[in-house]
Amino acid sequence: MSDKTQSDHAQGDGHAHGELDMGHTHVSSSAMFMTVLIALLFLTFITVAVAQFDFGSANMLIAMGIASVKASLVIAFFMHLKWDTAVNKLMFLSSFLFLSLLFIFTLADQFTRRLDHELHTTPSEPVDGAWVQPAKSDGPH
Amino acid sequence: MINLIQDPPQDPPKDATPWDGVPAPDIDAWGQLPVQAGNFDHVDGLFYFTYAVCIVFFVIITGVLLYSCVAHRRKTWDQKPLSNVTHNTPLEVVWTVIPLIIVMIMFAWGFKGSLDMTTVPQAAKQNTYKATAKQWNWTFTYPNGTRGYNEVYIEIGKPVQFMLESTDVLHAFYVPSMRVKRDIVPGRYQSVWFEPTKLGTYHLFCAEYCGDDHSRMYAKVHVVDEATMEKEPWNIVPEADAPVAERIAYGKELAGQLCASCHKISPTQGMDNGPSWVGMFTKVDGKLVGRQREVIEGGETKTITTDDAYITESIRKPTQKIVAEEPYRGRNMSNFETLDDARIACLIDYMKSLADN
Amino acid sequence: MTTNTPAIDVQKSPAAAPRENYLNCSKGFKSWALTLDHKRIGLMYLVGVSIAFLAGGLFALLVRLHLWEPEGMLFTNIEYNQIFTLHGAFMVFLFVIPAIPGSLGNVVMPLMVGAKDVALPKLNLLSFYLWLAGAVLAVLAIVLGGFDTGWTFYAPYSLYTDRAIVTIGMAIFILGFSSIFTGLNFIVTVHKLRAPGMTWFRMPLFVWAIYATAILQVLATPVLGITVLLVAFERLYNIGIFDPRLGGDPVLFEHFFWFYSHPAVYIMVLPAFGIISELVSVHSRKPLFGYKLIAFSSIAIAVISFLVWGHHMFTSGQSTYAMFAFSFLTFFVAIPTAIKEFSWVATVWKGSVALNSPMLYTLAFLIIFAIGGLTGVILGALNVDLHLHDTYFVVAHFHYVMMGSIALAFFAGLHHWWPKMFGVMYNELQAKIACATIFIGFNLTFLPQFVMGSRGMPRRYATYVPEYVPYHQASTIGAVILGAGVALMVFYLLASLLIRKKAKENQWGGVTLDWIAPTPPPHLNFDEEPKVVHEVYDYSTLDYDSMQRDC
Amino acid sequence: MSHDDHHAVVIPAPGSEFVPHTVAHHFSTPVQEFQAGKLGFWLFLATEILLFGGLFAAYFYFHELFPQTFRVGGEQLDWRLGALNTSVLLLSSWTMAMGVRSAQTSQKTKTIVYLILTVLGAVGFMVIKFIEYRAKNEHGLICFGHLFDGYDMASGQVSWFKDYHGVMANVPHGHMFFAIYLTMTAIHGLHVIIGAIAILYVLRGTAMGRYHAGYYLPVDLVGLYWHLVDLIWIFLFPLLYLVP
Repeated sequence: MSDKTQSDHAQGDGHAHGELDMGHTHVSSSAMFMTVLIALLFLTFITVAVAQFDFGSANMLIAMGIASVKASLVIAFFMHLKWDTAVNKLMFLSSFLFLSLLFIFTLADQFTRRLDHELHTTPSEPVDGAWVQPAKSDGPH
Repeated sequence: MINLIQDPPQDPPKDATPWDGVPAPDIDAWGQLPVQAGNFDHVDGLFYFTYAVCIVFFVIITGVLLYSCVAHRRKTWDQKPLSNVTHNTPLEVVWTVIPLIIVMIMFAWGFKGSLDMTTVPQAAKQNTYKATAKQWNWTFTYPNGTRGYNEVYIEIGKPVQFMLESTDVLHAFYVPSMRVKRDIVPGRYQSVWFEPTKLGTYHLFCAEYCGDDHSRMYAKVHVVDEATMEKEPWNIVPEADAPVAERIAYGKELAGQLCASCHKISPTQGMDNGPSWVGMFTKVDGKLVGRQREVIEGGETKTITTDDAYITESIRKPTQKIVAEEPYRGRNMSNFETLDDARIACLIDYMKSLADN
Repeated sequence: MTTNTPAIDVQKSPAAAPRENYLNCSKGFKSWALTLDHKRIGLMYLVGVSIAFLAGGLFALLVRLHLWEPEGMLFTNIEYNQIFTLHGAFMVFLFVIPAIPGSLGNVVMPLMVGAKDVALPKLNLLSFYLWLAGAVLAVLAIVLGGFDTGWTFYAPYSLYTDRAIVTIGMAIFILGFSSIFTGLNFIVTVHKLRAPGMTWFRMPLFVWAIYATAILQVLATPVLGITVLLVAFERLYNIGIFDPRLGGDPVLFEHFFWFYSHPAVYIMVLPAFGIISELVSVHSRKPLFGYKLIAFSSIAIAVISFLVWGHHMFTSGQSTYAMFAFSFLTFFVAIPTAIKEFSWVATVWKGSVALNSPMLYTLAFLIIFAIGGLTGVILGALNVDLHLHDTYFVVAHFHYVMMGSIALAFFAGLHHWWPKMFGVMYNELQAKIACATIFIGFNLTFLPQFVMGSRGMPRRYATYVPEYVPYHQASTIGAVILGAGVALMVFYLLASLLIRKKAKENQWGGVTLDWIAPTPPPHLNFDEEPKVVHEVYDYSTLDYDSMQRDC
Repeated sequence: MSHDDHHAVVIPAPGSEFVPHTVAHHFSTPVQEFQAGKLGFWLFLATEILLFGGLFAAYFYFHELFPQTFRVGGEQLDWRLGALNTSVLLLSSWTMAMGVRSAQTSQKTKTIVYLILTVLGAVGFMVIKFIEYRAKNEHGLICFGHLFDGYDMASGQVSWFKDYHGVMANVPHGHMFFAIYLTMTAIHGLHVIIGAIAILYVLRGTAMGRYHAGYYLPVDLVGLYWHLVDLIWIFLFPLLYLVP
């Protein structure tokens, strides 16, 4: 926590001075912001460049990897989470944890159905045949 | 087969229930489940085991609770508690670990059972039926390709697999006496298997909510012996040369099974989701005249006269000519491509017979 | 724990003029409609959810009466489908989810942590008005043709049916955000507005429960939001991700829906646990048994509840591997839940048990929840569930949890904090009669449904096979008794507001901050900021005079 | 409310061009108020993540189910425009960060300039998006004119998916990719617009001198929101334009 931050608030807020060290405010240098911006643009260039070649199934991993790096740059520096309070970090990052739960279980079901068919040898080709027309109207019956 | 023939036509529609003539299944000794008519005994086993465990825990909990409510009740308004104990580690460990062990047993038992129920054995694969669910009836295709509607005959002691397909929304294939249930997901096949072990007729319910007539989407499961199977009772359709009364009776029966959930198939029977059959044909000095209809075909509206060809087409390709008349306009009937000529002929005869009254 | 506040109160003579409190500090419609006072917002919620509850209950009665005869007594199938959907949707989205956090949570939780208000009062008011907007839209949807999909809105039926699905979808979307903002607000309040000395482990368990609930509300509800949004889009421009005709997968809808709606079950039940924890302790005048274990089990339940949604889909054709995982994890939820139940019983043990109306409602909860929880274990077993899924057994099970447990806990809390909220007492005798009636009526309604269900009666049936007649009729009779009990309760609670029999300063002898605060609390809750010096539920600090002194 | 200002803490303005800020009645210190606001907003951002999470889950689900459709569909999008949009958004994210910084350090004019630049970034982004949408419309991949015409029984296709050049002819459910593309980008675009409006709001406040070193919470929060919008696009870009 830089002294500058302290002084920033000392004027506004005397009696709660002790709590100021909870890092709720951090003034980063313009130079740092500029560096992050350049890094982000560079990574954008990389991800586009890489996409010109086909690495098969690795494509997704590579692209998501680069995107995650970019995302963490934005979160850590632009969004100041690096200097934010522990609870804010916890709250925000936990959303990714629960997101991963949604992904893992939903996709696990989808991805394991193929194995499932091997297990039960249930054909999985779609049913042909007529359908009931969906009702477009949202009005009275 | 459903015996609508005996129902006098003036009966209100609801009196003709799909489950007419199906006996209530016997209930087992413990009074909770229908008597097992299939091979999945482990369901009953685990059910009653869990049930017993639950009762034991329930008695303990409520026993202690009610005892202390009486024994330790507050007699003076400022009475202090007998003890101020706030925790007891051994006790807490015990009542964490013991339930954990019990539920793990239940899990293993249950998962093993479910594998058994979802893994179809060879014998059942050789005896595969197809059950097609649509709002709100069942079509069963037998291994030999013949079809039956809203009831199915299976042979005792012979494992059977049902390939389940839905042509509209979610349904579920549920035979309580066999302990089998499986949702039918449109767009892909599901399958269930079981081995009928007890002669008789059983309920087949649709257990996944599927719209207006969900509660009447019902079929009978007849478990019969080999001799009866060979007669193919589901496939007896009066031929063209059969006496017309018999054909009309069969047509009415079939209409009750397949059509009444949307059409008025007689002045007193059927829903009004689709055009009524009443007045489809009228008698003009002894000759049958078909009703004039406004229909939309490929965008443009035209007028046609109801005749056998039009009816057959509307049954097999309902989307070809859509009735323009409100409120039926824009409502589409699910098709019955698979309905064979003999059955359609009987239906048409029945429709024509409506002109008499 | 005590503060220096009551010390001052003791000096006050009972004859003093009525103290200014949050009810009489300002008058007029605007002072309520635009209030930022968490207690007033809580009361507005209370009125709203009560009306929703009575409406939902009315629909329930209609359903039960219709099922008196196997061919149905009152409605056509189409009407019946709408009635049971209305019952489900109203009860779940308008009553059970917002009820306890919105009303009691709003009134009591800030008091318990010793805050002047919730952290974000404007957001608090906004979430109430969002709830109101959602309710209005839901009613509008009925006018626009109703909805007949069941409260689960399963695709593809919800995509094809010719009803006001988009409207009710938007209603649920808005209600979702009301719920999110409430939860968000409570999390911030618990983190930032605790009184000095109010450490995490001095927080009453109701606060812990509300906190765990809030986490669920914030993290699960957005997925429901996007799900109903996608259903609306499907109906508007056929995205196709849920529509099998377009290559979509209805099972994906079920995954999305239950990712929210299973945690939602705990959004509903955790606050109920919190209330019961409070009441068991206060009315046994005994510190809660295994305080920390209960606190942690709340959080444990909150987290595990995200891992078990697939147990609603055992028959839906998800892969066997998913079923394995979901069933395994499902049994784990049973453990923290069991721990709570045992701890409550252990708290009553050797306590000084006051058999007053809040405690009777609590006991009713403990018994009914035991049944509801245990039958849940039966349903957790995979092969048994394949038989019981979508039957009345499931219906009975979740009514034992949702109606029997949550609503009863809500009633218990209502009776417990009624004197605190209004400074008046209701008629104890009538309260006890009502409680008994509700308990009997409830069990008579739903015990037969267990039998029906295991015998194969599917749910959502407008007409049924005649062999189930006796169970349906018993159930209907029970429902009428239950309705009578609720009616009596509504009567004497409202009557108490007219009779205005003064409540005691500390009616039940609680020692948490909500009872330290004056009754009814002033606009800023405490005459001066409380300082917490004692452990939670330390009844040696109970100030007995305050139990005798009129408020 | 009226009679509780006895407890109000007032933060003096650092200069004549600023106005002082009064801490809300139920907070005892400005730090408490600041952190309550911050925590609340982080939680709100968490809900936004999960809201979009549903869409991303759907994307992966069907990417697994119809890889061909997604590959061919992805080729129909112009990755140059996508990359350009990404850069625009990253730049505006930077200007936003700088804007917050200037607010933290009570530099009124700089704040205003940076905020205006950010809004311009938002506008630029939407313009490019519009160009993309128009191209899709011309190729009949998303016919906005027929968007709400529903499902066409005869062709078994949705009526907004005409595919004039038959590019998706030989992949299953060709419309699926564009449905997901449209839904994701549209919802993201909506967030861009909301973000822009929010920025305009704090811009007004800044012009009135409300925000300074002592109190800049609203600027900070709007900044966080804008970075989230950027964050989501960082994932949308490769998923829609590059990976398939």
